[in-house]
Amino acid sequence: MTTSSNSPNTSRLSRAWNSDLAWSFRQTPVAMVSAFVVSILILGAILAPLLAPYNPFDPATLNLMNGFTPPSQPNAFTGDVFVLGTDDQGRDVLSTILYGMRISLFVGFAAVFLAMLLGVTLGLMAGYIGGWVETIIMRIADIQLTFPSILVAMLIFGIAKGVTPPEYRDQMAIWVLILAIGLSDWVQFARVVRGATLVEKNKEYVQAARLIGRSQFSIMLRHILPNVLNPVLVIATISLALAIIAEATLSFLGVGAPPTKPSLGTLIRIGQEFMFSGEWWILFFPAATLLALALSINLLGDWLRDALNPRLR
Amino acid sequence: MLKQNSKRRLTSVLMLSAAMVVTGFTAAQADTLRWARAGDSLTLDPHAQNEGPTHTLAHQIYEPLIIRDMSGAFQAALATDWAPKADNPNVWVFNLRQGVKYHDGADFTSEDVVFSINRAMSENSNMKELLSSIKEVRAVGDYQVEFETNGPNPILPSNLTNLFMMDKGWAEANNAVDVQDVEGGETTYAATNTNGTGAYRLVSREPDVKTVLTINEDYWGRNDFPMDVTDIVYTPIQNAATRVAALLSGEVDFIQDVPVQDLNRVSSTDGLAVKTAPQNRVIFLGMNMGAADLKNDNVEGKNPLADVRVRRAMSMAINRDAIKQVVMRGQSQPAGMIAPPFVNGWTADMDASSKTDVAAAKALMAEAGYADGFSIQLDCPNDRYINDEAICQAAVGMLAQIGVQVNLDAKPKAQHFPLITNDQTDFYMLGWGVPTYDSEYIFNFLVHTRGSDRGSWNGTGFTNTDVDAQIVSLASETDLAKRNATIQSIWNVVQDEQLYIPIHHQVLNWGMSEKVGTDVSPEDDPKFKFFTMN
Amino acid sequence: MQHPILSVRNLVVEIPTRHGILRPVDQVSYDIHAGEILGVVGESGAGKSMTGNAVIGLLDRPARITSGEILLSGEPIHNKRPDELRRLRGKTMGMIFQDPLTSLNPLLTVGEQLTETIQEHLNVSNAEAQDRAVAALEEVGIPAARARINSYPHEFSGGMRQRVVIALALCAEPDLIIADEPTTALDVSVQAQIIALLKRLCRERGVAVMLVTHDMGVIAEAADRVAVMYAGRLAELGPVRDVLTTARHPYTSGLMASTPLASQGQKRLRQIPGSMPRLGNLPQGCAFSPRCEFAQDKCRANPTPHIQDGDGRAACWFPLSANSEQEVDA
Amino acid sequence: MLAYIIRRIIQSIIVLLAVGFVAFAMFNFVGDPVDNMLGQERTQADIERLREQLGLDKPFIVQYWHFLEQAAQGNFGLSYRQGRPVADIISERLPATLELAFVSGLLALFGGIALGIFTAIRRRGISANVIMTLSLIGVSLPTFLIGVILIYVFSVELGWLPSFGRGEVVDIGGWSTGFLTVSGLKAMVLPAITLGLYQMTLIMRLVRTEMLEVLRMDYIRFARARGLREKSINFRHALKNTLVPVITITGLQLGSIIAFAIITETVFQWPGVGLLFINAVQFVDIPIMAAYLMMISVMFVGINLIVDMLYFAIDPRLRVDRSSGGH
Repeated sequence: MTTSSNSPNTSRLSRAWNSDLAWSFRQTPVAMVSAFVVSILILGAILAPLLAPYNPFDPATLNLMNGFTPPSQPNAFTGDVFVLGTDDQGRDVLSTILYGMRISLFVGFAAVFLAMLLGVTLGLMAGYIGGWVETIIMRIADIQLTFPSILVAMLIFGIAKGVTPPEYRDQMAIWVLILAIGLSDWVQFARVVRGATLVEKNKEYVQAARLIGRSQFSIMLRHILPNVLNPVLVIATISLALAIIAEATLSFLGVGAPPTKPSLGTLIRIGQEFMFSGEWWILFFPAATLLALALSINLLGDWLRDALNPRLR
Repeated sequence: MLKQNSKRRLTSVLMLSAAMVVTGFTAAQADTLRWARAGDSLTLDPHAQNEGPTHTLAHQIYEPLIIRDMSGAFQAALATDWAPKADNPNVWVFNLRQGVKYHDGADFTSEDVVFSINRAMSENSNMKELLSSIKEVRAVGDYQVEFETNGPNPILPSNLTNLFMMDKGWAEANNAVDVQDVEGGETTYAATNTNGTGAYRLVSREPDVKTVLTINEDYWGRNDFPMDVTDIVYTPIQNAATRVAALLSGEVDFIQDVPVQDLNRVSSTDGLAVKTAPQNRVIFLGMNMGAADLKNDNVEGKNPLADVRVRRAMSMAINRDAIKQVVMRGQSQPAGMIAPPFVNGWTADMDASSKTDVAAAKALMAEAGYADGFSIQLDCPNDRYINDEAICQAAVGMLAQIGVQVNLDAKPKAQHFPLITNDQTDFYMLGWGVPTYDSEYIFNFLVHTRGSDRGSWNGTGFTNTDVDAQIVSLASETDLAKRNATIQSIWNVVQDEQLYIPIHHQVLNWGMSEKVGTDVSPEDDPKFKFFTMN
Repeated sequence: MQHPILSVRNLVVEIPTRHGILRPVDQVSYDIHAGEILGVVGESGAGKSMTGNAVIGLLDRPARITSGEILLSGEPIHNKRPDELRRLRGKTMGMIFQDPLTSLNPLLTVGEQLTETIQEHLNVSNAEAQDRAVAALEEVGIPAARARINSYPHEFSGGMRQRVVIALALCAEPDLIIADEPTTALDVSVQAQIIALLKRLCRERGVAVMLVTHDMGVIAEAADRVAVMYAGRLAELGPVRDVLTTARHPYTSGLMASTPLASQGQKRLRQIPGSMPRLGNLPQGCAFSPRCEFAQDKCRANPTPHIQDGDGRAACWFPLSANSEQEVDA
Repeated sequence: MLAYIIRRIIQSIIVLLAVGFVAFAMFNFVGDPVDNMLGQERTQADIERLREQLGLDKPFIVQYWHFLEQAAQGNFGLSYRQGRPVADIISERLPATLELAFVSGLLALFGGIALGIFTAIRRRGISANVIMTLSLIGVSLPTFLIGVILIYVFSVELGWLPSFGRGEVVDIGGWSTGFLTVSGLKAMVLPAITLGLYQMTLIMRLVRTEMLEVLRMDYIRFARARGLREKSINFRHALKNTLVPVITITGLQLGSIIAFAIITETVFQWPGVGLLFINAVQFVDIPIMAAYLMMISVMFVGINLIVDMLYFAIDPRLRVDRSSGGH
């Protein structure tokens, strides 16, 4: 071993760089391109306030007369030019996409996080504790699976809308989306984690940890959890793409983000109304962004699944 | 019942497939009109629902005493002439058309009129509000009827244009005397079967799917109207894009509710045309000025909308021309009052009174003590009016210019309208059509203090006993000049108080194959006997 | 003269990896004759199974044969096209895997699995295939074979399953059987039965058997000759009696010493210090040199010569013998 | 076995009751049906009267109980919107949805399994990788957009296929079918693709993963070692084992086709129960909504049960385990 790689600073980095995962990554152009696209888009979303030429969420800055400006052409009335054109409200499409992506990604990440939290916790409990805990959890999972996610989301949306005080309704939509998508998605995490836990818990090291008197919680956390993370990571990636699409689908059914603070899905829902009328950019750019985002995440998930599964290599 | 249904369906299928064989799939037979609009008729019972698409379908099958033609003018239908009785202003006399037969062959007589009006006035009828002034309907011989009202009612004829005549004998024979009651426990015969005097008879109907009509060869007006359309296939298509696609691809010949953004596409497509006319409907925003404090604003302890200067400033912030240009693609008529131009009481001056002046609006806001603005929630439907949600969104941006921060809550009409009638909204969008073509109708619902029988749609909390008295007096005032003066004085109050923020009058757009010839009726109700087909 | 059933000559199997090319099988040569059981022994990772897989043509990619020859009854098969090789599998050479439960398709009855194999290789009618399948099961000692032919694998016990696996490997009457750890997954009592069965079949049918195992006890019990593998190379090759009693390679000797069965005479088991090097990290000279108590500079510098059948038993610069210590020189 | 089925049925009933409970809690928030049922000219008194008549003034739990009482007698009430018995309306609309779901399901199942096998066997081939990537596009765009794009391309621009409706249907004993007319079949194409694409992708990927997993199994190696043909290995040995886990997920996927039909039916004006439901939501037609949700639950529970039975039929191990396991 060289001395440089032993110094604590570089060793972790270089170990990460030299790890099998990173190696497989460097060997897979699709993964690299996807990761590049995803990072660009996520970065664009995070930095939207800095990057976007306008703030489409601030109604005071909008000029309705700028509506339907084609990309990179001056508006007939105001003479303003927008790189990707404007939508029906005169919002800059580029800015709206950047800000909309923030919402879509936030909903996606938060929903997946919620699903993961629920699924991993319940899956660990079901697998490790077993008995009636397992029965109840897995029964609930079955019930959840029997009910189509889209209807679950609509039900949750309906109820949440009713119980939230009107002054919070504006922000509510996003949280309800997260809740709805997250709640309809936890089952697959729970199933995978339970399965893996059942395998792991009979292994020697877990038995040993139990013998030396570690608490159940710490055994689950320290010993079993790291071993089930790989499949969880893969499911999480795919779920992220699904969640972003689910948000778009729900917005078509009128239970998505509000049009004043549109997500990518809401933008597409609005944009498709202008499909026949020639204002293609209102639909095209958000749809292309969504496609790029979801496709890249899916491709990354595919690669991750293959790369993390040593038997497949 | 089931057997009968399926039999009828089978017949229609056979008939249609015969037609298909002759004509092929896309090229329609010259006289079959394939018609699509967003919604379907709710019921075939002509008195059960007072609602546009329901009336439109009923107009093809049934007839009232008087109809409005495609330009909105009165035209004799089952009545040939009508006038108030010379010696008694409380009585209208209608002479009936003779020799008219129902689809089943029965004769149309004064007995049917009495039956139909009484049926429409019965408990379960949805039309009874229009007839509330009627005391009694009497048959005078076989072909004359007298309507006695509680007081003089100069506008009675305009209340009868959607009141369809049913055959008494048919209704009695089929246990359909009572109007279909939504909670009645059983569906009535008249809700799924028809027997009218109209130009078309029902062939088959699957609600929300397809309704097929065919020409009534025995129609009394067979030679008075073009009647080029011999068969009608009516399909509701909710999704706007799909509806337009159906027209563009030649699968339908005639659609109502063309989205404004697609007008160009339709009119520039070979063989298609768009026809446009102002609609009898005005779109406006209502403000709850009556509440002591608003529910969803950031001003504590007082109601900014109670100050007329704030209401005026908000109206001045709205750029109606921009909404027309961009949101409506030119397909609207900016409004200065909440009466469509067809309505008695409308004046060009008042309708042009809306001015956009952000600077002046800001000054007014400052004068009222809201230089920094305030925040408020706007409730808006998203499935009721043309581009309703987009209009609200545009208003949000415009009001932001004068410091009014608006949270937009757009929702389906089923959730939106109860907010207005239950006093649960501070700021809302509403559209209003005036079937009677008279201001009284507007005042009754939108201006009169909210009470048990008037002001049910007045969500502004506005109350003024003088105005209320004036509104009530309109119902019985027979001196038209005096009545019109009262109407003007009421309008003056409405305008001065800036009771509502008028946005625009809707414009109707019908998309159709070039072979279809028709005017666009301001009520959005095509009557196909007037249509020509080339 | 009669060709050996299997003849492996200088076989090299390589796996390209990002760390370079690995050689899990390096210049391995041996013969197996009809009716003979060759035990192939070594630690896991020594290349035993890989050799077996290479012979039968089931190397998992990216592993591949890069040089050397494999002759089946004198005919080269290492360069045959996949389809030709497939025809040979089952028909002239069969293979038995370690775990009898996972070796059998759980969704097909043993009869279905037997008849499909028989019909793949022998041109017989359904009825005859059925009869042969029953006969195959009977031959491996399944009681009531005709009744059990419609049973699913999970309905058999572990030992019975392995008998079914053997019946499957033998049902098309091959000349060579590669048995890859056939007893490892079984109970000790069953192990002996399976070994006895293999020996019997080998003798009665004259089949050549390559018995891959890490268990010296099994070797001692079953094999006629034994090949010891270490880090992909052949360490020692010879008749089982000789190798067990007088190991020439220090590794073989160490292996014996660490096995209970073979070290009965000794007071306690000895361990070989250290562990087998990873293939990507082989020492320069003799692969065993870092662990070898007799290693000299020569061992560390020069790779050992590769052994062939018949010419020298051990790949070692300083083979052990009765007087081996004297050979150490300066 | 019988005990197992009975247990499942009891569980299903609990699920149904729970679904109904949640559904009725929700109806209060969808809107007020009364407003739609009365015209523009209604008075406050009319509203009160109708609310009372419909029982809407009672707490939802009472409404739910009333619904259950009636439903137990096979009476789902009258649709607020159409004034006809809910059971009639749903049975009229159901064939459209079931036919669409059937065709989409077949498409998803056979397309998914075929492509899944192909991409698993040719794991390293270019065409398989292209298919894998393309398939992701199917799940990377929302269904409604795919539908609208299909309409735009195939109806508006090319004029090949109808954009809405079912075409001509033929009534056979109360079941209206679009399978017997050319226009009915043509009308089926775009909605079926729209609805089936997403599920097909999921099934394809699932089959591929499972198949790759199975192809690494010892019994596949053993089958190879016995010289069986690749065809027999892939289709006789690998596919059957692949299908065991695939069936569970696929069953549920096919079930969600009926739910996702809501979107497809809206886009294509397909006169099925999904469109009926969306109409009902807009109109707050509570009897229709309640019946629809109940029907979907029953269907799902039924599909689940069938899937379990299939599992049973396909995997001999379970037969023994379950019957001897004393469940």
